[in-house]
Amino acid sequence: MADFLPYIVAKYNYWAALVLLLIGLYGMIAKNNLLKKVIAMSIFQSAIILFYVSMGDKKGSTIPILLHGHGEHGALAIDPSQYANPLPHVLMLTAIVVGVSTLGVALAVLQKIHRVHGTIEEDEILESIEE
Amino acid sequence: MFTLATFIILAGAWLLLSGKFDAFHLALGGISCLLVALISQDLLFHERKKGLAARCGEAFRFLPYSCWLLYQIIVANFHVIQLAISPRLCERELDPHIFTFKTRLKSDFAKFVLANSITLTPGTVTIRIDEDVFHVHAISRKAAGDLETSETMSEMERRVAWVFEGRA
Amino acid sequence: MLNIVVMGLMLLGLFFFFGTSVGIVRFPDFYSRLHAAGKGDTLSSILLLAGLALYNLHHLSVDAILVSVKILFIIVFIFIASPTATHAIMDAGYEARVKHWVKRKTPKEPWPGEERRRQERHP
Amino acid sequence: MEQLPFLPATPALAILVSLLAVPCIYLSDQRPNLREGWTFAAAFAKFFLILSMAEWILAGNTHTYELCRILPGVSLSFTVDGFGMLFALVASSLWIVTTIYSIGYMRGLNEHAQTRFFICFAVALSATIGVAFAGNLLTLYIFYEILSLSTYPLVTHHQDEEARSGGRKYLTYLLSTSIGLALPAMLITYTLTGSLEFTSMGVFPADTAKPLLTILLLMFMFGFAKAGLMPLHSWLPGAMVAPTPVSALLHAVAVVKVGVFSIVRVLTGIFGIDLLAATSLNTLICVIAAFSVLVSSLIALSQDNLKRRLAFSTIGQLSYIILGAGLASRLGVQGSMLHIAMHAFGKITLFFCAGAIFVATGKKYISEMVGIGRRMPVTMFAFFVGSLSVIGLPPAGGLISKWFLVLGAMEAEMFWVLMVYLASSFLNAAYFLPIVYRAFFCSEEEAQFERKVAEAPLWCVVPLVLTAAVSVLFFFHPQPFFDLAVMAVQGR
Amino acid sequence: MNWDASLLWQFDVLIITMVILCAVAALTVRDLVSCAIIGGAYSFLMCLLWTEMLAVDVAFTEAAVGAGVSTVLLLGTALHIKRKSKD
Amino acid sequence: MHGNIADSAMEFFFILSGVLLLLFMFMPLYRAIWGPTVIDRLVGVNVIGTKTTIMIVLIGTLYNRVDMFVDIALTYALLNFIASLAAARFFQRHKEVGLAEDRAGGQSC
Amino acid sequence: MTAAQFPILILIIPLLAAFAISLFGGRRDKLAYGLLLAAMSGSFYAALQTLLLVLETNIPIHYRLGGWAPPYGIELVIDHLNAMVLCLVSGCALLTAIYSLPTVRAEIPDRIHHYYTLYCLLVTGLAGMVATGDAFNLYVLLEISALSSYAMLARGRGNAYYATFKYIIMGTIGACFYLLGVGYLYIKTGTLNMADLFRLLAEEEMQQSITIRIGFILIMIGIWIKMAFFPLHGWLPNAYTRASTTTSCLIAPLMTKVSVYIMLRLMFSVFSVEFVYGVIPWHEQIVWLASLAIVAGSISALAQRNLKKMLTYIIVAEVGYMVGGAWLANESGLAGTVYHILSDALMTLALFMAVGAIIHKTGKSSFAAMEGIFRKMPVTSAVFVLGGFAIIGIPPTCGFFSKWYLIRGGIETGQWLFVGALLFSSLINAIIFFRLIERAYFGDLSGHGHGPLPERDEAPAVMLVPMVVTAAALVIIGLYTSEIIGRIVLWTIPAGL
Amino acid sequence: MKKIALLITLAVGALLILAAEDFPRWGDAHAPANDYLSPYYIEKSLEETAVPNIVTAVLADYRGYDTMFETTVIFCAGITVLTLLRRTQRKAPKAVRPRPARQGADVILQSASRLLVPVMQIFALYVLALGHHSPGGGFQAGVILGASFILLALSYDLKTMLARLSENTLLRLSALGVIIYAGIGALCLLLGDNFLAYAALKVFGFSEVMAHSHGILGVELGVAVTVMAIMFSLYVDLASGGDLDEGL
Repeated sequence: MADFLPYIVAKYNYWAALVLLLIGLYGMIAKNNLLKKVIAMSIFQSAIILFYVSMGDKKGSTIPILLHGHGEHGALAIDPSQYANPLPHVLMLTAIVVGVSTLGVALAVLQKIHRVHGTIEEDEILESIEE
Repeated sequence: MFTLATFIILAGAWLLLSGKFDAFHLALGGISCLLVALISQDLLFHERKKGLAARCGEAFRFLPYSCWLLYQIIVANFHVIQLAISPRLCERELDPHIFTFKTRLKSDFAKFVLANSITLTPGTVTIRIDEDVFHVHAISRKAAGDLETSETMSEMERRVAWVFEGRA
Repeated sequence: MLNIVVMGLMLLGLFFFFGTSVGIVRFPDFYSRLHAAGKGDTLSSILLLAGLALYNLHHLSVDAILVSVKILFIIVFIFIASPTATHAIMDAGYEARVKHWVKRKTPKEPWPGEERRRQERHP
Repeated sequence: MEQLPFLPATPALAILVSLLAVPCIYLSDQRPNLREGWTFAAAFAKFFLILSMAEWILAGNTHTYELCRILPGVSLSFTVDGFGMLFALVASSLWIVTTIYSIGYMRGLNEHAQTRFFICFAVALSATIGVAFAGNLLTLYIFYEILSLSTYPLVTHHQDEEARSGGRKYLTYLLSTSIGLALPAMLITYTLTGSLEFTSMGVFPADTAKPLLTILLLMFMFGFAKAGLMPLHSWLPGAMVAPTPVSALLHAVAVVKVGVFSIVRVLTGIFGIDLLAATSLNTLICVIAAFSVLVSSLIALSQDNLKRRLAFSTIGQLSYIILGAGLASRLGVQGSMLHIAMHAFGKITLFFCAGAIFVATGKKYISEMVGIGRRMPVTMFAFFVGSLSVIGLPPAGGLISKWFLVLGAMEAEMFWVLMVYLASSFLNAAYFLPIVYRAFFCSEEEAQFERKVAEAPLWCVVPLVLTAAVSVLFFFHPQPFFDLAVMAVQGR
Repeated sequence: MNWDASLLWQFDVLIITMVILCAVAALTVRDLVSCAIIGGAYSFLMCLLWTEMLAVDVAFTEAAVGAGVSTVLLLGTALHIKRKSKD
Repeated sequence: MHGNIADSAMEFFFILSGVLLLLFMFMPLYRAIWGPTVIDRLVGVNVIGTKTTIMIVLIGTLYNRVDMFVDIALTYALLNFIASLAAARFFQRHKEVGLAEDRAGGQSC
Repeated sequence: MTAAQFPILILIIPLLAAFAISLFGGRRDKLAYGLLLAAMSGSFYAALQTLLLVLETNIPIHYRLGGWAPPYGIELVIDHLNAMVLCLVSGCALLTAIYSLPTVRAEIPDRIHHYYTLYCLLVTGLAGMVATGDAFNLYVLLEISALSSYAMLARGRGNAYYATFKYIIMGTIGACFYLLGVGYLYIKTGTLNMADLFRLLAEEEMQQSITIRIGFILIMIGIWIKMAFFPLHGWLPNAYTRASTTTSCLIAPLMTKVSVYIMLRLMFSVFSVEFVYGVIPWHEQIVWLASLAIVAGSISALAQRNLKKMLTYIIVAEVGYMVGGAWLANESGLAGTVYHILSDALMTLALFMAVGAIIHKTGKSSFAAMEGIFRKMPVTSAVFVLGGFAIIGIPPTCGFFSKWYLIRGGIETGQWLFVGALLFSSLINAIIFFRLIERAYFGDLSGHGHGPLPERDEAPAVMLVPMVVTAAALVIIGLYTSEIIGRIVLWTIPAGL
Repeated sequence: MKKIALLITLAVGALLILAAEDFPRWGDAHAPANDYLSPYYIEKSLEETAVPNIVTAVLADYRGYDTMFETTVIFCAGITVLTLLRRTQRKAPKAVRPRPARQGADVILQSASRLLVPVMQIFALYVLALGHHSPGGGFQAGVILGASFILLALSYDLKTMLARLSENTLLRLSALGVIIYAGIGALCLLLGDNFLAYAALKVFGFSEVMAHSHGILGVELGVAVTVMAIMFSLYVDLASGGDLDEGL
């Protein structure tokens, strides 16, 4: 138990991402309403973004924008451990953009579904398809 | 003309925002401001009847008004907080209701300022403006104050009128 | 000294925010909640931001001043946007004829939408 | 393995020549004479190409031509040896005859889709020669599959429900066995040995586990279901719905013979006679084949439809060939090779006769053919010769091959096989001779035919006379085929 | 036990709690418009979390997208569909 | 990161006020999640949005890089009310805010 | 610009063409079509040149984007496998592009230029996925191809929307799983470059790391969802069935095949042979699953009465072939998988094109459409037959040879279940196709209810030419199997297998 | 279904929990993720690209290829939504009932947005231009610009807004943005360097470092234009259901 507690606590960022991920996954599979699925999809994606972002965090560092005052061309040595890891941020910017795009497309398809079937409940759509 | 004014205002905003005064960034700023001024020149100065000088006057008169407004806000806020925190007071004074009054302000912008001021002043919120009629929701009789009671112009409206129409 | 002013401003802001929050929870209907939200929120934001802007000035430099000015910008925008949003929400509620809490002891004059709605509910 | 003194690509050309005829035939769709001219041209060209190699082969050589590497380690290659040459000669010569016959048959019955018929025929013959000259198992398999597919439209030619279901059955049996059994067997062989070449020693190392060999053997034997071994035979009678030239092709020349040819090739070239004998797997082969021989003969006795009776007879005769190879003795293998040729000529004669009867009278059933010999004496005489050949009586070629089979059985000291041969010959006689008897020797009153019924068109009669004659000829002069068979056994 | 990996772990814990509450609420509320609105709150809080984890650019993007676009898109879609959800 | 005692005291104060802000945020959050009508939720979310702006500046101060964080806060201040506005527009078309059903939904979570 | 720039041209030409089409294509359909053709030809030419370059030197081409050295910047890596798949992608895209005009005009009433824009983007995405040497870049391109395929699928006949929506959900789950897996790798190694990952993951410590294993599992699950591997295939049939003709001709052959390629790529250029087959001890089970996929896909295909739906289930089965082959853990199986990527893409293309032409002319997609189609459309039905033969695995079409290698692989490892499943599905395919061929060629003539024989009404030449080319390719590639295997496929077999 | 979903979720959860123990400590500066590639970026980005914002430098230069496709993703989404929703025949019944017309009712909103929109736009451009030095960049700028148009469309109505910025303009702008991006890349190609290698831009008289810096700026501009156009076009299409007459 003494080992267990730090194990739980020290990675709370990871647990948070995990919980959100699972909520999103569950929602995407289990929810009957298609808009709910879309929202669950956003949650799922943001959980992954959270995971990446927390990966790039460094204790005692600052944001990955170099402090001014080095002169234009960085005459002073820059201590890498002083800045957070920029790479996950870059990746996640892309992931957010992809998320928004997917959201837009999913919503457009959703509207089309509603136009055709008159509903966005999955079971009702399935019924109307079978008829 | 108005585009130029817009440009100048925007340029001011740009300078404050960017905080970089080397040629490259200034040039970028110039281009940006020009662009926005061209896109949105009809937005910032919607009503073209008034001249620029009048506008400047308004801006100067607006400063004391905003100080007064801040004071009003703080005073009135205490009232709402009291209502929120003390159950007894809440029981006694809380009396939401809606009332209407007719404004004499002419320009849209003045109406907007008045409406926002009313909203900012705690206890009253502008619901809508139908032509000249303000629909206001007040949380208590006290909060409604002279907006509801005054026959001609409430104090706030008078001050707004002073700012925008130069009347006392 | 500066720090104390900052602390004062921020504490005041926190206090207002607390009041706002309590109001949001406690007030009986949506209109009055919106009152709490619209005002307390704006004021507390202004106070808190003002505190932070001031604190930022304590290493005085051009950059710091510019940053404080930016925070002032934020204040201005909140000043414009918050009441507008409040108004928009209130208007929406009014348009949607959200039920309006009326003090039971002293029935006042019906509010404009009341009559119409009653007719719709009980034709 | 020297090269042919002229044109090394001759085997490939022999295969290609009928494929080249396909577009020509297709394009002369509207002009029947030209179309059949092309077919003839192709048939003769093919025959002479093959014949041109015959001498070289008879001189004791084999010729190998590698067309391309189809997979690393396995190439598309053609080997001409005695066995292949024997089979190719039979097939290509019979194509000429069959073409003549089918012109008469198709025109006589005014069949539809004749162009398709001739195209498919040409492709099927290509594939047959391909199988005959296949230098390795993969090449053989490829042509085997092409043959299955190209004969399918022939079986379904009539396009009515019966033909379609016959065609379905045909394909189901052939494809499912070839894909489901032969292909994996081939792959297992390749995986085990790394080679698919036919060699007289076989490709399997001597220490291969016997159960594995047994399984492989069974897979190969039943995988080439064209041979019609007994549990997998029922496509053959089903395929009788096809027009008679097709049946002749199916049952005498191309299809079924390709089946047995493949099996014999696998037994001799992949397993190797010595290995079979050493592991006494040949007994297994013999048992299966013998069972097939006897049962099919018995069934044939009870068939009234002439073509079905011929079909069951074919099943039995094919099993003879496998039985001969399964004896794992040199004479036995020689006999089975010869029997491929002899039976081909005999059986095709019989089929031609059946077809001629159908063209002339429209009769299919034996019970309706009483007294037909008086109306169609030439046909029925050819029929008689054909039956003699199939039964194995002089003066027809069938005797020669059966003789070698019997010798082989004795050489292998498997006397029960001898008994099987004898018993089945009696059965053969029992189901063929009554037809002949009733055709000629019934009383005038019993005859069921009108006076006006006469011989079938000349296009039909000439071929069957030809094949019957050849059958007889082989009895007196079997030497070329005999030499080829001897070389096939020894040369490798 | 040195488990305050982040400088502001206190913030973290509170924000994470709220984020998870929002996520659950967004998926359980039956009114789809409410869904969209709670989704907005979710994105605000998420942005806060990222700011706090030093990912300013990510937070910036999320701020712009979450506040300016995605909620509006959801609401715009809600205009064209039935508002009530079964679950 | 911070040198003198006054600074660390301020840091503590800022952290404390941040924590308090976040704690108080639970109340609007309560409205946002359980709030009986949609508009109540909107009110809650609006407040959360404003406070997020402040939190961002606060975090910036704590990290000593306000100049970088203030842009985000500015964005928030500018964009925050678009969502409220959109929702308000929404209710101008769809007159009901879904009182009855919504309450059931609220209880389910 | 020198020859070294060809790899990027494969991607850039369709990308720029997409924008050009969206800008200028609105005025005239023909212009959009012309731009599309030009772009696809350019891309194909570049791909061909790249392939030749690779074949000439036999060393992979590394193209540094932005001029940055690999672990820091993104690079394109073109080796034998890549180059082949790139040729395949751009070749199929070119053929489909030529083929597209009549059906697109008939099925997509308005804004054809937008459709073509999406077409170009999809091709860009697929080619980019194939060419990239960076694990995260792969994700971005995956999303491009996914988004454009959502759009193209949704513009199908009838209501494709629900099927598309399901595809969006599944696709997003797949992509996110992939992303998460890449995150797991990144957290342990700190790099995203595939070659670099390969180097780092070879270390003993990494091989034992549970994070890496779980990352691998996540990536695989993600890709399997994308390629519709058996238990995760639910989205595919409906989505593809309802798609418009050109869409299905483009997506059906390429999408799953590129996913399979990516699986191979990740298995062997990011992880190693030892890791994939040694550390993760499940390859046998995966082969069983693949066998199940094959059987289930074939049986479902047998049960269909709609031509396109039947083909989609065949795709599901074919995916089982390839996944199974890849996990057989031997050279033959892997060679079979690689070769099957090529042959399956071509045969699916041929079949979808033929079916598309039939639907275009008859308006029906049920089996009834095939009745007597040979008289009506001889060339089309010939192409259909050839494609069917390839799927069944009849020599000398290329389908036979890929199956040959796959079965050999199964025999070598003793995976008899897989061998059985392959043979079983060949038989089922034979039944399926001969059932259709019978209808097409040997429709019942015994004469009940048949009017006069249908007139010859062949699809336009624009559609016929690509069809015939594809069908010819099936045979030609079959005949050149040895060349392809020896010069391309065997190069792709990783060392240590 | 729910049970299956729960099962799948739990299985995935278990899988992910398994890995947790193996992770490096959170915030560990010497975790491989933080120790391998990122120091290079942190140390070299200023030197090689003159961009203090490392995220921007990596985004638009080191991994510029990613970002190009990210922009393409956005473009693709815009085209997708447009092609799915937008109707050509206006005969179809209206998807949205018209908003009740209330004369002068929107004074407050309109005045507020008139005040805010220009500021938002200039702020967006500031974010774009100063993306090198502070957080932000093309994407954020684009979204804010798009949001400003959305705000206008909300407070006035869609038709008014589309009169200012028509749907065809939007489409052209969105393609233009990506063309700017890919065009800069292709320009580098034409100038004889690799695709997107901004160093080739030094022929215009910059130093190599500044060539990178300006290349990044140009690229970000392209991103902003596309994102702006697409964000607004997404709103237009989704809110009006493709009719382009009645929005939210």
